[in-house]
Amino acid sequence: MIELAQAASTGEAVFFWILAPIALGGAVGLILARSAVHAALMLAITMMCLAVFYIMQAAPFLGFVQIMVYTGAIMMLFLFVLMLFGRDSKDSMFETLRGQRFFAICLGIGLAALLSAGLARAVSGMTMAPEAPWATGAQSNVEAIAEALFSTYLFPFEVVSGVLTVAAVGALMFAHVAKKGGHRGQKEHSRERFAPGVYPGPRPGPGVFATSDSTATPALRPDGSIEPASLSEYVPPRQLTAAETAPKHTEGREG
Amino acid sequence: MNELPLLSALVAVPLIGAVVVASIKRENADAARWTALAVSGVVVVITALVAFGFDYAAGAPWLQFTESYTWIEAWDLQISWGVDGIALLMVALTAGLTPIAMLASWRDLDAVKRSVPAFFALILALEAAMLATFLASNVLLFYFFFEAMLVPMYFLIGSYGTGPKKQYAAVKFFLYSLLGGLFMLVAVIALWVNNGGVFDWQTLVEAEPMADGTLQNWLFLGFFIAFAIKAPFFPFHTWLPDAGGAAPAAVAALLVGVMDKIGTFAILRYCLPMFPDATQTFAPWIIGMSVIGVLYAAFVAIGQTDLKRLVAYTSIAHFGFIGLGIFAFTQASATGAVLYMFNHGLATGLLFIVVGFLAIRRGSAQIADYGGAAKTLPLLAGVFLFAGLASLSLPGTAPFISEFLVLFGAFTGNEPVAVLATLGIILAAAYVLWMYQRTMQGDRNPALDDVPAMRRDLTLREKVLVAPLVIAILGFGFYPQPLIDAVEPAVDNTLLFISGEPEDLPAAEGVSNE
Amino acid sequence: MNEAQGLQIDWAGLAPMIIVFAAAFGGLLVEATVPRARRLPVQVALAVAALAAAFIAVVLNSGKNAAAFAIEGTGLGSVVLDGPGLFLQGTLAILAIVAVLLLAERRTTRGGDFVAEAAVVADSAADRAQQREDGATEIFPLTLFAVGGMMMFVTAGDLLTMFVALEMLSLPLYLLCGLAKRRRLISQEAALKYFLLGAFASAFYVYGMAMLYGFAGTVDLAGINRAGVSSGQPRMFLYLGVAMIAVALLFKAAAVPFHMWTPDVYTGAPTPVTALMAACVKVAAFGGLLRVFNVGLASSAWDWHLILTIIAVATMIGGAIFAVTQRNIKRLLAYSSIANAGYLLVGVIALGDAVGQTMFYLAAYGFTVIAAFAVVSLVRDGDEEATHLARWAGLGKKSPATAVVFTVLMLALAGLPFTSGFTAKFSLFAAALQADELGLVIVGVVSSAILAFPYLKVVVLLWLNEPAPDAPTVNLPSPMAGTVVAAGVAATILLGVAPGPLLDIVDQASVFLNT
Amino acid sequence: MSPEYYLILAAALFTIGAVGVLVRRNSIVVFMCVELMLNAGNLTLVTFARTTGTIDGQVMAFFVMAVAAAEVVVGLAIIMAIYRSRRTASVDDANLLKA
Amino acid sequence: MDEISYAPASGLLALSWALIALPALGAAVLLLAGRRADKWGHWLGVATIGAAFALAVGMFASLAGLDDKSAHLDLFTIISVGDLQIEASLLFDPLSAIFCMLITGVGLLIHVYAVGYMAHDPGRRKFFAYFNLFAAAMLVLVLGGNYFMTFVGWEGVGLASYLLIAFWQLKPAAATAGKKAFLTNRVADVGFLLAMFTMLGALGSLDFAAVFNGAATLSTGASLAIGLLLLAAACGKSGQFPFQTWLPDAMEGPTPVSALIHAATMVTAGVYLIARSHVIFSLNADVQTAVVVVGALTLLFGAIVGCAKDDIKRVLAWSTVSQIGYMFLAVGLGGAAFALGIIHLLAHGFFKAGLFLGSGSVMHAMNDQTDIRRFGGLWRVMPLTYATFAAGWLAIIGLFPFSGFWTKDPIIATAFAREGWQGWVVGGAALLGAALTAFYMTRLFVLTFHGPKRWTEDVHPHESPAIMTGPLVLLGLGSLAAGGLMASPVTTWLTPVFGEHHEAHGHLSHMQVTVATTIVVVLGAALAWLLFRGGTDEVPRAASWPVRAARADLGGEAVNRGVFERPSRLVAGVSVAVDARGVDGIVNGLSAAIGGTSRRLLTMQTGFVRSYALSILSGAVIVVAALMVVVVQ
Repeated sequence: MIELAQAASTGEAVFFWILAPIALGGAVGLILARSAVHAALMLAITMMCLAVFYIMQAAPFLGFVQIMVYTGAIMMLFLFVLMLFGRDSKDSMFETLRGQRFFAICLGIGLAALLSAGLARAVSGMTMAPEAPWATGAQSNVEAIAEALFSTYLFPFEVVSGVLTVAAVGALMFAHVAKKGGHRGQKEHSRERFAPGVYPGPRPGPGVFATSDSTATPALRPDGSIEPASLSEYVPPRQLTAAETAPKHTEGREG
Repeated sequence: MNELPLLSALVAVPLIGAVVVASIKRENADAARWTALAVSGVVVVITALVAFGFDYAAGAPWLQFTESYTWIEAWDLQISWGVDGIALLMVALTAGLTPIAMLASWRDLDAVKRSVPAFFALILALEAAMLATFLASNVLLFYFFFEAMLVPMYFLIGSYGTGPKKQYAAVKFFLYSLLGGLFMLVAVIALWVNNGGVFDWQTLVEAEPMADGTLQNWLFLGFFIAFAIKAPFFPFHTWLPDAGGAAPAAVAALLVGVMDKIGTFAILRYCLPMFPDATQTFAPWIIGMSVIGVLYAAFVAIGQTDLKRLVAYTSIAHFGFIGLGIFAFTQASATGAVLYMFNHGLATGLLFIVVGFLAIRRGSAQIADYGGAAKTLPLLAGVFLFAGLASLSLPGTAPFISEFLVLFGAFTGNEPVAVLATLGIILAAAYVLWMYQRTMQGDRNPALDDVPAMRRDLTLREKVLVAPLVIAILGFGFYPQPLIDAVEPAVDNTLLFISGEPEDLPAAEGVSNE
Repeated sequence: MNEAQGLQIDWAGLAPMIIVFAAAFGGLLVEATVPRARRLPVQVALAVAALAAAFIAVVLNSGKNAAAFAIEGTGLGSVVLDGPGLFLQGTLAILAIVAVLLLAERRTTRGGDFVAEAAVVADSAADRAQQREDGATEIFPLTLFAVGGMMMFVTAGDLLTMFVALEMLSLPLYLLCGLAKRRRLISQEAALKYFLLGAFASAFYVYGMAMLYGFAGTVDLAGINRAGVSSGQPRMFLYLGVAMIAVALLFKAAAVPFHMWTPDVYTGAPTPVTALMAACVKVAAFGGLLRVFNVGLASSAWDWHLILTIIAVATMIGGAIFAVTQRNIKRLLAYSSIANAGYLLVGVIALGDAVGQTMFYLAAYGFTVIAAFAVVSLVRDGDEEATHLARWAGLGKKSPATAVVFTVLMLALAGLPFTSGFTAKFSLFAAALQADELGLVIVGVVSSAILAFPYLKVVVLLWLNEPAPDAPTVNLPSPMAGTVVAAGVAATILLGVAPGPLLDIVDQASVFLNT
Repeated sequence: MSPEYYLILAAALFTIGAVGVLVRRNSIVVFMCVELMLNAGNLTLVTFARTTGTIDGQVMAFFVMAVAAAEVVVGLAIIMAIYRSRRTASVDDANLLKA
Repeated sequence: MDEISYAPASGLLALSWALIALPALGAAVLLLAGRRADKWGHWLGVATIGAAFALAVGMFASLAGLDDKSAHLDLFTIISVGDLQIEASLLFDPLSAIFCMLITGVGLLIHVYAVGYMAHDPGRRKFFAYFNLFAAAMLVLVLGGNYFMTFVGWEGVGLASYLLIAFWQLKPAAATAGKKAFLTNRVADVGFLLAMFTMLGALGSLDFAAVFNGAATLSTGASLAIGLLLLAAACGKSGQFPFQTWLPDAMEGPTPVSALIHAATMVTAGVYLIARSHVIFSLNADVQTAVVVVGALTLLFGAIVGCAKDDIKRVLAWSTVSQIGYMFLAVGLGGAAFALGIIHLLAHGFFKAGLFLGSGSVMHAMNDQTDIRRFGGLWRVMPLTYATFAAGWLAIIGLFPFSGFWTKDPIIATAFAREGWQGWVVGGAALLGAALTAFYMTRLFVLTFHGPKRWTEDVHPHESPAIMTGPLVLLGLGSLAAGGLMASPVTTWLTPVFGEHHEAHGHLSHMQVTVATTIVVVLGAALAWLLFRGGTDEVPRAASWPVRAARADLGGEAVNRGVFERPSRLVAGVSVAVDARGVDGIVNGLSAAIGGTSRRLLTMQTGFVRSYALSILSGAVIVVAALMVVVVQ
């Protein structure tokens, strides 16, 4: 029994030391990847590693849920939305908030130092409980979870349904546009498009030839002047600095 | 004892009156004026009843006409009223000055196009709150009204005031007083927490003095700062010239005449009996502050260019005398201080009202806008001079008696201080006479001839409202003994705590309308 | 099977929450079945009825002091119905009724403050078209979900239940924030900020919960408290857990330095939602804080006392100082709510001595602030709220009644006597002094004095300034918002003049179970 | 295999996630960083379930996953709505509201 | 020393309150009746003062019939606080009787005179009201049975004096003079107040009897303090050095005011006070010396300045300063000289009133001009005025057998009687003063009435109406005769007050002094006659430094400006600045600081959600760190 545990432990250690760097690498990749899609994939890698860790720690149920729900459903949802936004969109790595990155890194180091120092100090005094039945295999892991879920945590469990419902309602409200009036065919659309007073061509996209793709940044005409049609009625335009209005290479195409 | 709840009526009548007057339509300005005046008249009558029923004997209960009603049981808070001689004087002053202030601003609002009913309702509300602070025999109840009165006064200054700085003045007044009040609140809470959850003044006073000297000192400071700001004592005074300069003159008369007295009244009522040791610890400092205040404020007053601000500074100087009187701890000085509170209300009230007459005629309170005004306004000038003379404590006017007592009392305790303070008398003469000279005497300011109102001497209304003050100032100037008889027992009782013999207090009156 | 395991369910005890959640689901059904034109009255009636019923249920439960949902014999449970829990549930129900009425207001601006279809691109032709339409009625079920979550939050007996409740109350609010009809970009921005930062804070919560679990072996608050006295696990877990949980809860409570979302979200959200947040979320957040610190972390009070004191001081002073220069009434109220969070934190720090007084403060503040935001929603430039203070100048001349009401509310917030603001501050500070927190009380007093300035500035504007020729109008009568204002002002004055009954109630209801 | 390494790893992930929230501008990536923090919490929970020998940690992790799913839906809905109005997913551009 | 006690008043003497009430009533009626009283108001004023005079005479007679020569009347209690008892009490004794007669008698004459003098002034009614007010206050002063009452009257006359000096208040000079008089007196009155406090503190009472009886128990310090403080008060009221500057300025008031208040009565209140407090002053030799020094100094000071003045009323005013100096000298010398002071006071009351009224008559004739350089040769045009003025002139320079001779010579003699070198110094000063008096009075007399006419073109001098000349004649007669007639009876009359004293013998015998005085007076007068018989320059010529100094009031005004006025204004200016920038600056600065902090801190509210997250994370790190610090401890 002890040997078995030892062996298991050894195996666990091997897996841990292989996967932990990968998980960390995924996490670091998440915050370094310029493409949002790459970031999402990096996160997926980390989550997969975590799933393995769950399984290794006698939580097979959670491990599979992690793969199916988290990596499978949630990450796909992220990717789906990213695709809606356009796969090409890349984050600028240029930090606009003064000192933000510096303080973020300082705080990150500080938090990491505090946490690791604290945990390192703590784990030495940590006592391990005897292996629980669901860990030794005496009881099914799912059964144990189910028992807790449907007794102690029954009420919150039921309430989670409400949470999910709210999510559904929210998605519906923010994404669904009801159709109004009857069916409008091509004829109606083109009439509308060429009606007097309507600009028939495509509107300039916001942020064309600009450093930012915000609505607040007006589009520039080839001569550098502001395209009035790109000005929003509600968002006050950002004052452009001379450096910003000057022609420059587009990000991502340099070199 | 009297069965009628007279003291409750004293608070309730103006309060209800305020609501009634406030509900009068803006167009019926006259109805509002007369209703308000009538209400304040009723208050005068009730005050007279209280004054006649009051037992002036030396051994009489400290607080009389006591009433008590449970209010918030969770805090053991009662609405309890009671009046001693000092409070009686203050109540009389309030009741008397309010109708006069109303009459003084009878038509002043016609020019500024502000709601007349609101103005008179605010004055009545102010009266109710001020009366309540004098009558409350419960520390928290006192605090309630102490803070609540800021609201009507704030609007009276900010909304009905004059000059470009009225908003600044109103806000400054409010915040400054509020800050002081909050310090007091902390002290009140701490007192409550440390004294077994009692707010009742009588109980607190009769309790053994606090053993913890440090705590007592802090509590004293909490109360005292609130009162020193209210009074105001140097160096917490700078709100007063702004407020007094901006407020309509009649309101300024109430502000300086009555409201500021709450500060000194409360020092006598609360600080001395509840924190006798701390009072003695801080007395030298406060006396020093008072004397500096007397001289300093007088000098600042000499340098003022605005009549209302000048009068405000004279009040600060006078409050220095009151502070000196209280903290000299002699019978004469403390009695004098209380008389000073009353007499100063009469004299400075009159002075403010007369300045108001001038300001409303001329449309300005700047001294430079006057000069030789006595030529066309002989009677007004005469009353102005009279008020000024009363303010500089000329013998024969009531303030002299109080100043005499204060200085004498202080002199027996601390000669150099009294000598310094006595120099304030000279300065008082300087600022009063110079003010009079620059406005009323000398070469006539040609601009005055362009102002038709400057040719209208005192009207009948103005004469009627000025007369009682003049008579009172002269009457109490020659025969102040009734006032002294009223306040002396209460002053003696208060001083017993300082001398450390509170067991000699007269027994509390057992009657209460529970 | 449940019975076999000794699961005890006190249905009556759970009834308030069940009623509210059921009504929320019912509301969604209404959306699906009732024609659009008739949805509003049905939804409002349903919501008000459910909340009223919940309140009655709470009243019937009063005096209960047990876990409503518990494992037999342990006395532990995920829902604990003790004095504070019941009181706060009742308070939430009442405040929520008032807030729902404000949400239902559709007279001040045509169709109400809420957008009909949030999915329509802001600023597009379709968006302009829908500005004349009635707003969405899904807001009512969402509100009910949120309120249900709050009621659950204040009675949660363990950290997990609390977490679920936290999400239950937060998610609908994130959505509600983004539903303003006017200035939708700002509204959406508020929703985004609130959401991102809220999720960020949730992550801290989860991590902290994990740490406390690692420390105590349970997330039951009573269990954590016991472990605080005798646990085999290193205390470092406890501290890390306390720290992380505190971050999350203080975020919801809007304490400095976790407050920065507050002004932006309060400003951007539709005003009725702001009112809901300012009143109800404050109650819920502090209900949770009170319970966590009084029940779960009481045994480690010495450890967290210092840092919570620092945060309370920063919050009181910071909130007041920030408020001084505000020019926008909603931002001003937001910063004022931050300062008030500081005062409430004093109550939390004072622990057992101040539980009842903190709850009283919550109730008093809730009513006042909800009425204040109701007034804000009434003062309009055309169809938009006139939130810039300069636009409020001279309101006392144009609409004296509104100005009087708002003045009373401002004075109450400033803590003047005869208003609930004074009663609340007095009892809270008295309790804090009882707990020897003199320093905090003095800071609180100084903060109150500073904070009085912005309130007074508003009063100055209302009464002492001349109105601009194009001054905003006050849309009256509007029965719903009018009722809200009336209720809020009535409570403000009533609690100031006759606080006795409520003080008695909080006094009786101030003891947590399992402490 | 001592569980302490899991805890340290979780702490590292948590920190990385927190820093990511601070430095990334794309709102979806920011949100993903929050998810990373939640995952770190979950790993801690599972690890502590093992050390304390109670199942509650696993149950809680399960709850967190479920709730996180709902949160993701809500969050993405809000981000979508903003993107459609402003054509940007950058959190920095949402700064109409400020002092 | 005998126990001093005052018998209760009875009979007519119990009406002493009416003495005050009559003029007070007159004043009240005149002030309250308003313009309705314009027609008859002045006669009411005259009538009340006349009635008071009659009453005073009657009371004088009653008092003469009493054995103990005093009548004490308690009216009511003013202040009773604990041990402190202050009664409104009146004391009618020989000293107050003399003053009452003087005040009401001379007052009546001047009232009558003023009826004519003020006939064309629109404010005549008010003038008479103030006049009556003055009389009432002055009577309170002299009748007061304790220092408190005296002080009330003391301040009351100060007020009346202020009102009357500034009667033509639209003239800036008048207004300023009034204010100056009041302020200067106020400064001195602090001494009175402090003296009362000291008495109260040491003796517990302000009653004359109690104070005088207890005076022996006073410590040296206390008696010195009380004496000096009272002296300060007396100097202020009587225009003695160093408070002399207000008195000449007071001539801005109407001439009857100068005559009654600033010559005959009020300014002698200082002498009254010292005489009344003779018990205290006699206790302490240092105090006496102080009084003597003040008196001697002032009599020279006034005389010197008087020589250099060209304004008829100012010369008389400085002469008053100088003459009161003699009285101070007298009461300072103590003993028998107390009575001498009072006698000189009485005589001075007559002749100075006459002189002033005469000058008023001249001014009346000369269109209110006062510059003696523009007079001359008036004796022909206004013979009555001339004659009465001449009587006054003779009286004041003290030639045998006129008033001044009988009253001033004994003072000079007593001054020489002072022991040691002091006698020589003081006596010499008094003698020199007599010479100077003769010089400046003769100068005044000659320049006004004799010599060539130096009138401006628009004046047409004429004699004044009978209502003015009548009182002049009476006063003139009084001036000539009073001294001689009164000297001895008054001394006897005052014996109950001051006690018996034997004349002291000093360095020079009385006879020697008389001779010396007569010589110097004649010399002084002759010198003036010679110098000014032919008139004088109409524009002052450049003169040597003593003359320049005398013209500049010997620097008194400069000292006033430099030591009091300018520093006060400076302090006032500094205080205003300190109040605005310092005390209020702290208040405003605090609020500004809060606002500034607010604005600065709000820049953290950038609107960027990542900044907010940064804030949250930093908060979290702080919280974690703080909790871990606890652990490490």
